[in-house]
Amino acid sequence: MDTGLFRPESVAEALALLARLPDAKLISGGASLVAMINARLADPAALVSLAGIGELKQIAAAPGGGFRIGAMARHRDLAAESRFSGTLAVLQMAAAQIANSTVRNMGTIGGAVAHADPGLDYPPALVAADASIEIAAAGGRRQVPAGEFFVDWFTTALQPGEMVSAVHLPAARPGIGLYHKFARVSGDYATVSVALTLVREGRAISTRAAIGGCGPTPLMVAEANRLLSGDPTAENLRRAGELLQAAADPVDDVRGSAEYRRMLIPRMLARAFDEARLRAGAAR
Amino acid sequence: MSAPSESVGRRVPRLESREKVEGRAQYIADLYRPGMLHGAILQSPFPHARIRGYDLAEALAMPGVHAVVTGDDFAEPNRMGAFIKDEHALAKDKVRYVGEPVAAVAADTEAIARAAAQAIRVDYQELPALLSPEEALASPVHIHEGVEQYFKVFDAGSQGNLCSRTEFTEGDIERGFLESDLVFENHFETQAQAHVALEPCGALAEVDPQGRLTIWSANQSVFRVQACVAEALGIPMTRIRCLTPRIGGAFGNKMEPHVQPIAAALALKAKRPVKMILSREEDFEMVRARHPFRIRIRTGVKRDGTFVAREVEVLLDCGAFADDSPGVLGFGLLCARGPYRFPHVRCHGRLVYTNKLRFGAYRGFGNPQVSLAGESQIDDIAEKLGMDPIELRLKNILRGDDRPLGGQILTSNGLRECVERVRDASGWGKGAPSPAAPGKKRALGFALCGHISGLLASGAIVRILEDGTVVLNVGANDIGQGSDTVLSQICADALKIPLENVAFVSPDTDGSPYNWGTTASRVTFMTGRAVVGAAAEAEKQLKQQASEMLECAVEDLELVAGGAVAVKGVPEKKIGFFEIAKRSHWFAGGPIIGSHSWVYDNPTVDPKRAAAIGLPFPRIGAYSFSAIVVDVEVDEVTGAAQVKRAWSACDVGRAINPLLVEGQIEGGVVQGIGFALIEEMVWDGARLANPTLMDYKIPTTREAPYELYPIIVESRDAQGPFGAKGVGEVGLVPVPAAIGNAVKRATGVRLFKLPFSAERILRGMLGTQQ
Amino acid sequence: MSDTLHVTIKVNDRSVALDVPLTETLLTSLRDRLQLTGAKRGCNQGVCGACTVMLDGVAVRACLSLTANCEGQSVLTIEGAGADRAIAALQDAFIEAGALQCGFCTPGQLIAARALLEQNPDPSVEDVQKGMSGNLCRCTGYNKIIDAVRTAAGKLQA
Amino acid sequence: MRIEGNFDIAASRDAVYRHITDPGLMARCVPGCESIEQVSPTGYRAKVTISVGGIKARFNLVVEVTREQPPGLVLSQTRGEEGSRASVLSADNELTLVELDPLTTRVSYASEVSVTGRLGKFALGVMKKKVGAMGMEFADRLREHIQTQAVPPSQAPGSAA
Repeated sequence: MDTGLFRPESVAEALALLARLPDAKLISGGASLVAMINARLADPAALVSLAGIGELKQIAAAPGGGFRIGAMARHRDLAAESRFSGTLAVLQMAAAQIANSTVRNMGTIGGAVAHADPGLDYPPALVAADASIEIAAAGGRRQVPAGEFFVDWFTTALQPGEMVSAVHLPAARPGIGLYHKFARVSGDYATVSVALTLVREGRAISTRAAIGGCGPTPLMVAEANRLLSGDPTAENLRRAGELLQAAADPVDDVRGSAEYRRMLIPRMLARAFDEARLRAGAAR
Repeated sequence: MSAPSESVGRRVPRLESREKVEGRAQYIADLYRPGMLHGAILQSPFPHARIRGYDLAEALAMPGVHAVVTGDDFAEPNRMGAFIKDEHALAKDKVRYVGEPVAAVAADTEAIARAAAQAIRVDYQELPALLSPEEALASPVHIHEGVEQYFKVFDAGSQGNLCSRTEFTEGDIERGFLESDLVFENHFETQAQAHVALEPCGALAEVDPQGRLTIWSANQSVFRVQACVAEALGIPMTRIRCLTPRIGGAFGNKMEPHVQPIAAALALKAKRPVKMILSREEDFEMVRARHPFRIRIRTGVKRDGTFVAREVEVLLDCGAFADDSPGVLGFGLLCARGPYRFPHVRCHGRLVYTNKLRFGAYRGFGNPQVSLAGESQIDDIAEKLGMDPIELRLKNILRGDDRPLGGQILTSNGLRECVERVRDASGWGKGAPSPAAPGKKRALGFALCGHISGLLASGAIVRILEDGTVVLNVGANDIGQGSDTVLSQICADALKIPLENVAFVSPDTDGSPYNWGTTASRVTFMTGRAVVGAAAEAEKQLKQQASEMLECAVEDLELVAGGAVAVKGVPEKKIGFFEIAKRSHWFAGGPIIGSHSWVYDNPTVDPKRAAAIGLPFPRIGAYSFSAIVVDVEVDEVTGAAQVKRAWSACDVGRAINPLLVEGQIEGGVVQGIGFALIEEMVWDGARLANPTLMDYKIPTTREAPYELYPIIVESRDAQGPFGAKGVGEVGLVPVPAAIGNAVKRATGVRLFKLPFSAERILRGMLGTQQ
Repeated sequence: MSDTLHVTIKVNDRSVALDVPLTETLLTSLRDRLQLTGAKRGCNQGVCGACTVMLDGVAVRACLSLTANCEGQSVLTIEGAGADRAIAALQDAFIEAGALQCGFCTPGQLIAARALLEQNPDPSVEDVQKGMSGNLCRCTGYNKIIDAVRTAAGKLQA
Repeated sequence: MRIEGNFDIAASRDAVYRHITDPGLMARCVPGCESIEQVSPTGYRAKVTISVGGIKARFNLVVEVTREQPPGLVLSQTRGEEGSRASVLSADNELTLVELDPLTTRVSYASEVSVTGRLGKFALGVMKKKVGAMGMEFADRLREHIQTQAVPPSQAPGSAA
């Protein structure tokens, strides 16, 4: 019997099912998968529901600081997560801007990152937060930095038979995390989004900026982060924007032309950075 | 005359509210019949191709499939069309756009029907696709061969890919421009907008043992459905009965047929009831949409701001079938002058077939497009003349017995009051209303319009039941706007009875008096007046009975509140409807049935004042007016514009139900905001690129201004029921222009192309506008 | 597609057993199998909100929920919501405020509003705009809906 | 959607022309192509799988060469559908060869692609990127094959794939 809906109670059990049923799909919140099924873009013969796996539901503070977010954590829970202080606020802000309240009740972070739609809000936020994705495989678990997890349009580092079991956030650092999203209407996929973490280190700052909606994966450029760190000048900010702009590979679609998306990158970066620096009390 | 029973003017919640909030209102998809099958369509993958043949074997062999229909099931002369008979129920011989229904299946379940439709093989021979009016006008390839021979209800001037052409002239346009001190010329472009009624289209058809059809469907007129199905199937109207469930919004896309004739053909073939509900994607791809306009507008004025001459030329994309398009062209041109004094006018345009889905009626019917051009240009003229845009308009608007384009008589005109009310309410001219947030620019914008509410025919029947209560029977569909309630209020007041004593009959082509349809803001005005007439007829019969019962002259009697006839000045000498009904039903005179019907007969064009060529509707009028001020904020980083506040004043003659009038104004304004800022159907080559609600966006609670103030102006039109005129469209029409004017005042950027997307505004601000 | 799954769910406090294909949505089961047509199919993609129902006390999209995946859960639809104090107050407020026109989106609006009031008994205008941005209405322009939700909130608080 | 591009190959125009008209080689150069068989002097039948993320679509395609001007130009039409007929694909293609010098040829390709049905409703922007990437992959493989003369076209396995 290799069709139907399976309800494993442990990650190990889920992985065993995936091994036995190569055509099975995992279902967590369903928000992405069922929409694909309704659009006839997916027609799974078997589904493995993660709903019964307790381990996947917790958002637990990690011993060394930071958090382990189970893959089944709902957008709603992350949007309401008050423990995400300092730089980690970027994730809470991103979660709060996904779709709408009803869909946030359904969707899970694991489902979203595995779906890897370039318009999603989590990927840039996770990259900016320097999060890593915990992948469970038959051989054991491994953590992949968010920046490496997202590989291409709708494509991740997940191999067949593997699943996302959790998202790990590093310890919150004093400073600011913010997520600016621009979309045609509330709840639409981002035309362009900016995820930013800004850490205050005495008089200096250290910044990580990731751009969403402008390529197959979240856009982050080390040199841009460097330019936005220390004691950045207006010129640094301008050059950082240009670097990200140059690195972008946006689509041309109904949410905006590729050229418009490129135009927005430095503009939205500047607004986000200025706001973060101001709130960090490090305004020049 | 405000008796306690008075309903007119009261904020009565819609009569069917309870069933709607309890989820018990039945829409087309909610209907089930014994033995009912489910239907599904196969859509064309090509924009233009000959159909060489079909292979139905695989589909017919699938278990659960009961019937398949194709274009072969529809005989050649059986074409539909409100203005030009050019459309079969299913593609016949040819497909003319991507998504056109080519074949349909009836099966036990929707899933089987959809799978079977996919299994139908069609042998296509591709033809060149013509995707723009310019391309189509230049091409030797014809989307309809022999359009010249199609039956038409007016002088369309059809030729090749030219579907129709219309022209209005008044005065001497050339002289007008010579007499002008300044002449302004601009080009505007508008996009295709999808109706996105929340309810997708659908139909349920059933055949009785005598072979007579009953059709329920998502529609704006049971009579149009009946007429079109009769045309499509080539059977007499008497063989078809059309009914309506509740309608989940329409805005024009349910006025003309969609799948009703297809469902009917399947039901006839399967001899079982067939329900066919379109998916949202199919609804986007094959029903209809708002016309893209290309507009050239030229206006001549005196230095003191006096308007002298206006020429407007439009080019409309018709899509593959005429549908209501000739009407949209004609009406758009009729409105293109605007409600202004212009001694010299020429408004002309062409409607061109293309290989896209048909464009058709959409709230505003061409007026929002031409108003964008006219009202934007007037703001630029005011700027050039150094005048306040509202002052410039007040100097030139129609007043007193001025005539609109065409020269027909205005029976009421509250335009000036509309302008003054929104000007004063918004604090116009008193500096920035509220400061722009950092990184934003903010300004007010203004526009106005006139729009008709009288055309075609309506009837009403008022019956006094045995117990003296009343049944009101009109053929008008309530599509959500609230006409069941408004017409019942009119009836109650005309007979001075409580609203609870009026029962409203759901439209039924077997029993309801004719009604063209719920469209063009016409129901309150047209059908409302029929109701007043029918009530008056019933009143006459009531008084005749009463005069015999009270032994006094009819002239000495009057209706008194509460459903009684009394001797004038002697209220206690009265006799109730119940007593009268008893007598009329059992003893003398016969049951009281008042009926009235009329057709709007005020000529569109007075030949002594204006000339018209290719006039699709010779009798149309009864003008409503509106003016709007919007408070718009533009984001300097992204270019995104947001309407923060809006004041919309509409001259509705008389608000029969202010609560519902407000609903029409508020809903219209927000739909206009979507049209102005967000919504656009985009084609990728020949196929619609965004036929889903994921990719096609409409305003949510976050894009609609909560501070939206509807202002009701009552000019009391002598022709309307209790002075009422239409309100369905006037709220929407001026919105895009007002927003464009606000964006201009906030940023200095004048945009000539809708929608005013964030991208276009930002490019404008950065001076990189293409 | 032929083989079905046996599922037992609670719908409006009534336990129902269904045999459904793996990929059948809760919306289809409610409408086509149980004739509970209050939840509407407006887009089948989770965008319009007309199919919003409560699943184990949380507002969800019935069109994005697989019936087979709801085993043992309880569903509340507008048909079963009459007894709910908040829904009753919202229904009255919607009627009085003229917060419905065609009514197609109304059941979804009411369920979404109830969910909102559960989390925020006294929402500001902006709270309602945020909380209900996932329920499209093409008729009203929304402000009468916002007023109705806040009026109901006030009545429920009193 | 329109995709276009060009690339240079270090080979004579005649050689390049010979290769691009060799179904066997095309089978190996077109990304996702499982097989190409010649069914008439100007007609070919091909099976091509397009996959985006988790979505896989296997198309049965018919390619009709509508105009051939050796050694400079090939115009063709591609028509086809998924086995399930859930998507229909049509493409009008233009391939031109320009001799830059006797041993270098510039290959330019342009294709107007239209997909209707289920894939036609899926992320248009991403599909454009996908098809564009397939064009580049095709260029790389073709260049590699020709420049390394991997297999003499005569011995190409044709529809063996």
